[in-house]
Amino acid sequence: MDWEAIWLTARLAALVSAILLVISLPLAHWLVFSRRRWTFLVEAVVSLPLVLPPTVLGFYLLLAMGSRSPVGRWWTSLTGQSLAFTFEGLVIASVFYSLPFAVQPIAAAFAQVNHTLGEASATLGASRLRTFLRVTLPLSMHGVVAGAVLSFAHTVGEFGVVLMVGGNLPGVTRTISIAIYDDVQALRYERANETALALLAFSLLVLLAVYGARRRSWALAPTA
Amino acid sequence: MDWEAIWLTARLAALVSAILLVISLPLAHWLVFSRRRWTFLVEAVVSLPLVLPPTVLGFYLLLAMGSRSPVGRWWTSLTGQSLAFTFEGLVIASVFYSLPFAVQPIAAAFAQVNHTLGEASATLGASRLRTFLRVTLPLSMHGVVAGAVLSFAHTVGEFGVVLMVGGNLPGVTRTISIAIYDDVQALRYERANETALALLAFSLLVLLAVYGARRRSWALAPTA
Amino acid sequence: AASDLQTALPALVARFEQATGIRVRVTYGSSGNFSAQIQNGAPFDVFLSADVDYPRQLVAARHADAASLYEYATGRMVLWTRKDSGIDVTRGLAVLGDARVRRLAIANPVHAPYGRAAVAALERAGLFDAAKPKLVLGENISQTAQLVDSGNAQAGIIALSLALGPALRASGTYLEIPADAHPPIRQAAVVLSASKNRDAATRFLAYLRSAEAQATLRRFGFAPAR
Amino acid sequence: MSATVEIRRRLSDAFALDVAFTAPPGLTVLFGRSGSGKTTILRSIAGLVRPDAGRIQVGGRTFFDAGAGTDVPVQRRGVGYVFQQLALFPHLSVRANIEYGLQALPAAERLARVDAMAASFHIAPLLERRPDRISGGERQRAALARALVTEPSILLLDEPLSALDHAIQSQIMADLRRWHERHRIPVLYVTHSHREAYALAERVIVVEQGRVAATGSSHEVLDHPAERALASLAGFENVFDAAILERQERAGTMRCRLEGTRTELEVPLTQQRVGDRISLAVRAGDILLAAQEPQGISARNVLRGRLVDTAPQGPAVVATIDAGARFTVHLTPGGADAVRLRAGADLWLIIKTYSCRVLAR
Amino acid sequence: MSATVEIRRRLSDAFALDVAFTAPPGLTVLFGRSGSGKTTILRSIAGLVRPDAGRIQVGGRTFFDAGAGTDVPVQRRGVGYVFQQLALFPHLSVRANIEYGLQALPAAERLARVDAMAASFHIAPLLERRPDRISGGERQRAALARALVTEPSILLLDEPLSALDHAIQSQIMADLRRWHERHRIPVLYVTHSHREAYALAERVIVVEQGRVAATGSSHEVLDHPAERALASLAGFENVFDAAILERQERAGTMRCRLEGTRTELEVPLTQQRVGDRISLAVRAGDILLAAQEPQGISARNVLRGRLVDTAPQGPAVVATIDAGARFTVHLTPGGADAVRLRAGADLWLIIKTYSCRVLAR
Ligand SMILES: Nc1ncnc2c1ncn2[C@@H]1O[C@H](COP(=O)(O)OP(=O)(O)OP(=O)(O)O)[C@@H](O)[C@H]1O
Ligand SMILES: Nc1ncnc2c1ncn2[C@@H]1O[C@H](COP(=O)(O)OP(=O)(O)OP(=O)(O)O)[C@@H](O)[C@H]1O
Ligand SMILES: [Mg+2]
Ligand SMILES: [Mg+2]
Repeated sequence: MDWEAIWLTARLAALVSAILLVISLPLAHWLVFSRRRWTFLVEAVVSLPLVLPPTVLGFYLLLAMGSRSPVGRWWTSLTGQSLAFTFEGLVIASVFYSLPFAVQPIAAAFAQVNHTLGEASATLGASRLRTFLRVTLPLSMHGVVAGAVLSFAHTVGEFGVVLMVGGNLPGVTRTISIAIYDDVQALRYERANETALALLAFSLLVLLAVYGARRRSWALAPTA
Repeated sequence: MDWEAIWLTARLAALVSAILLVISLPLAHWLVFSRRRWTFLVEAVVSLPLVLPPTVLGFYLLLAMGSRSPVGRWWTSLTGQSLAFTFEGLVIASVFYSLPFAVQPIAAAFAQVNHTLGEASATLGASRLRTFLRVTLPLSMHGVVAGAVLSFAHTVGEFGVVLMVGGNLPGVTRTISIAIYDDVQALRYERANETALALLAFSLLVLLAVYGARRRSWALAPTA
Repeated sequence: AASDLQTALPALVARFEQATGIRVRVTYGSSGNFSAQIQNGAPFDVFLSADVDYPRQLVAARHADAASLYEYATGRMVLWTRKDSGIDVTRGLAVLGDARVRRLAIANPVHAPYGRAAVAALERAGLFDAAKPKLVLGENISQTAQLVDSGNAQAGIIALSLALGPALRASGTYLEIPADAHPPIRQAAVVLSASKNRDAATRFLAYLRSAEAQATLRRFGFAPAR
Repeated sequence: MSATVEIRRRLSDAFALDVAFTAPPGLTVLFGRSGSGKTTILRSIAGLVRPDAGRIQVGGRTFFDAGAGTDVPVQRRGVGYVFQQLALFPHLSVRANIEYGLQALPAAERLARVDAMAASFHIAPLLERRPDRISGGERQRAALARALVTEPSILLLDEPLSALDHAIQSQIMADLRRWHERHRIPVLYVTHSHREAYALAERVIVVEQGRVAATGSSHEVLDHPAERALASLAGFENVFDAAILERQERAGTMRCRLEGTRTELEVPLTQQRVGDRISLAVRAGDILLAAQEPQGISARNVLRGRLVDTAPQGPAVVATIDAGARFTVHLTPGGADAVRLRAGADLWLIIKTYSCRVLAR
Repeated sequence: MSATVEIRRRLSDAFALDVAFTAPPGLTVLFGRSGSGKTTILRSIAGLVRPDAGRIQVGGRTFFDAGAGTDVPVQRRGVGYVFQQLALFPHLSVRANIEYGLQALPAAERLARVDAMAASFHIAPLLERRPDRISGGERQRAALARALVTEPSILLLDEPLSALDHAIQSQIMADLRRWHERHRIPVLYVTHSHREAYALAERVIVVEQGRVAATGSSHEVLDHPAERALASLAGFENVFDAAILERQERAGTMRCRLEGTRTELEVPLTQQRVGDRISLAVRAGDILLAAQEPQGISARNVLRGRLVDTAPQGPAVVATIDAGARFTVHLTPGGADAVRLRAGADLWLIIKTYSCRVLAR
């Protein structure tokens, strides 16, 4: 079993999901509650990374991070090293790629919360932030969990982008999905099966924990 | 521009999204409303395809479709040809792979609908189906749209699975994402860029249409 | 390193490490991907490509040392099928006429050297037009092998190195396609300009030239470079 | 076509429902304190709460029978239910809400029925609006129309008029009355308003802490409450403990003495015997006051008392008078002026025999 | 600390709000038909509806001023609002709901305040439950407690007692009364119940079709409604057109004749002059009936009439009597027995001067 890859993947997926939640919650909130006309445009743009094949998206990200792009040069001048082929680069690329999986279900859930409850919260002196944290968010938990699960699982399974931007460096950017891919490529089916099974088992545990917990704590709260 | 690939991709994505909706609506309904204890287990299993790298998932599907698997043999004896390398095979594989993207946001949305409305519908003589179609579904439109968009876009951008079971047959299984990938691999960057741009533009249009339409027709309906 | 090296390279690396004490980490993949990554600063030291074009392009773009460019082997190609398919590959490419061969897998000629060679071989045998409706394309040579090994395609043109590998040796039979039936699959290696371990990289390429290394490559199904 | 309900259901450690009653065709009011279990009864009949045990039959059909394992699903019970929280469909127009239960009818008849209902509930101009664009009372009327239009086999109304002003309440009560005279189905009507109970009810069922505390005609139950707690709930401000001194069978009255006082009252004759201990309830509004000892009046009870306290209640005046026992009396300002209320002043209380209710103790 | 509201707001083609009033500290009842704009007024004050024009000031603070571009956000207005639909947070326990507005306080004080509130609203045993596990009336009490506990600078109550039985209503009204005596802030209280209006209101504002139809003390407004429509809304069953015949300044009365009849009534003195056309309103419950011509009574108006019709209304009886004009009279069954109602029988109507309200026409 490739423990190095498993550990790397767990770190990557956890970090990416966390970052995605931090980005998606306010973004989804803005998309749903903003009165501006063009929010739906932003919504569409956010979903775009989805339609590109991951390897191609990875290729463009690679170009953007490379020394030929201003962003890449700026980063290199700042940190002394290219973003590509580093863990940080991988995180950024994954965040980019999985963003719609987090934003979409969360925004959908926000839109469904009875807005009178937000009004009640405001009359009780709650700031927008407090209303969000104590009313909108808990009542959208189903959607937020869906977003988190989708983006976590998707990051675990992500492959094309990681391969392209990460360069398959053991311990740095070789995630478990790449490790399995390598095994399959090398026709080492047995090892691939083993790792895939372990991955499935691990993911099943994580998912069961998430869904089980949800069932207990907030599934009973209705929404009116 | 590879029009054949574009047309193929549009057909594939539309068909897959449609099938996914047909599967996901009842499945999500069951997941949310069933009183059985183990629904969360099914929920976790449905999400599993996500964590496997697409190429690996594709590999397992390839094995399942091949002559070494009973399913594959059964299908071949039935139709005279393997599922792999056909449009149908591609559809089945994509449905498999994108299922969680449809089910998750839809289930989250269903769970958020005020259940007193379902009760009211039942007292008015509505069958479960009618309650679902006229109450639960319209009040979950945000989540259903999110699910449809995610699965459509994901099918458009899908690559690993298609690569694996498709065999890259022009007009049959060479989707646009594969076409772009091939161009990038062959270092024909310019052509790749062109196709990618066209793909982005097309997708942006589809997404704008979806989000724009949603805004007009059902964004105003609150949920209590 | 190119995917077709997956069987041979571990043995080479083990010997090299034993001899020099230098640790080598290998990443396999598509040569096209690597080429793109290297142009964008991938921190590799040596690039073992499946053809000579990618290394040449890198040299031209000053991402690799012109002096280090070395053709380390020539790929050999076989027509491969599963033993249980009942197809007799000893008949050579002519088996494509067999009705049982509904699908023939080759690597994608657009970017895989083995794919280009396979197409050339089919053309020279005058079989390409007949084969064309039966062709399915693998992304690279390993995937091509999987298409056949899984029973979805009935025959495929793959690298000899794979056919000799532990995974396929037991399950299939093959017939080598004569080297003169297609343009040679010239595989070249270079040391990358960005390498931080230039010395070790150079030594590894030097080791590849050694008789021992060349013998090992031969054992794993490669022909010597011409 | 009547409804028989005999159910038990435990809702929490603190609350269990255990009721049995029959509701004949016509209007039965469910009357009881907040939290006594009224909504739970309606929900059980509708099939939204599953009883732990018991039986529910409506018009010969068995909706539920724990013994026989019968449990007809909600949608096949054909009940009309107005929810306490209304539960209008927020995404449908008022028209589509009302039309919702009529899917089996041809479009033309649907239209006709909805328009008729909307007219009689005064919401015709709002039919194309969504529920979040109409007022609270308008929503209540829409919910009523939605339930009634389906012509159900039993009607369950959970405080259907609570958000309406008296003028509309009266109109709708009249509509309801006409409606159920036409349909003769059981109507269970939850309210806490005496006014609605009196105006509508043929029968009243009083629910207390999950049990039926009393049933009978509204006159019997609300005016002759069987229990002291119910008396104060039903609006009897004066409730006294008393003992029966004498039965006057010919006159149809009894003489009673209020306990701990020498005050005597003449009250309507009941089954109880001399010496029995009873409670007497008198509404504060039924007591007359006079500044001088009244002469030549038919009322049998004239008590001399002394004003203890007055308090305004809106334009009305609440007077507390000590006449052996303490009486609460409601007066109009005019009445208060007439008797020139001054603390300590002597006053006469005039209480008609039939204003006194006898409660068992 | 009073509130000044002067706002205009168009809600639909059919409805526009245009009101101006001042609510002093203490309780002001907003009274009006369903759909007249009461909720919209409260929402504007809370900041949930943005007026098209006008000004809202509460206790010296300007909440909104269209001219100056002031629009204080909802959460900084410090209003206490009980929503008509309650809007309890479904995912929070009753305790957490009540505590919600107290985040600035230390935990110990929060606890103390919530417990005190819960006790006075009789929901202490339910504090750990979710709102979907309590009854409708319990929910209403929780919503009240949640708004009051924050000690707001203005209290906006939208039918806060509509789902409660009379016993609890009275208790809560007493609590509210005490509460606002302590706090002396403006309380705007929407209701359609006379009972609540009388029991609570120091002032009443009557809203009709988005406009203020009358303001004043509850006595002035509800007992002396300025308009005929309001009179029937406020529960005056008898409204007659009349003309003033004579002013008796010394007695403080006027003689009037009901139009189209020869019937005369003595009514309280007003500003109007002889010959002016007025309306007269009398509550059906304020009229006494006698079977014989009454002798030696203080009431000035004794009219001879004939019974046209009686109808039971619960235990009460509604009698229609023709005494030149048609009068509606409410009787208790005892009263009905006493006058032996028979159709066609002669009867005397006794109407106290102060039971007659004079309305301008
Ligand atoms: N969002 C809205 N859009 C358009 N019209 C509305 C909207 N909300 C309310 N109305 C209309 O405005 C009028 C006043 O509504 P409002 O809710 O203020 O009435 P209300 O006096 O509170 O009535 P009720 O006693 O029935 O609650 C009603 O006729 C209603 O139909
Ligand atoms: N889902 C529930 N779980 C536990 N207890 C409940 C639940 N629903 C209601 N209760 C409790 O059961 C009792 C009866 O509730 P119910 O709603 O039937 O009362 P109600 O008579 O309708 O009162 P109201 O007049 O206030 O609406 C209450 O004490 C309430 O707290
Ligand atoms: Mg209730
Ligand atoms: Mg209102």
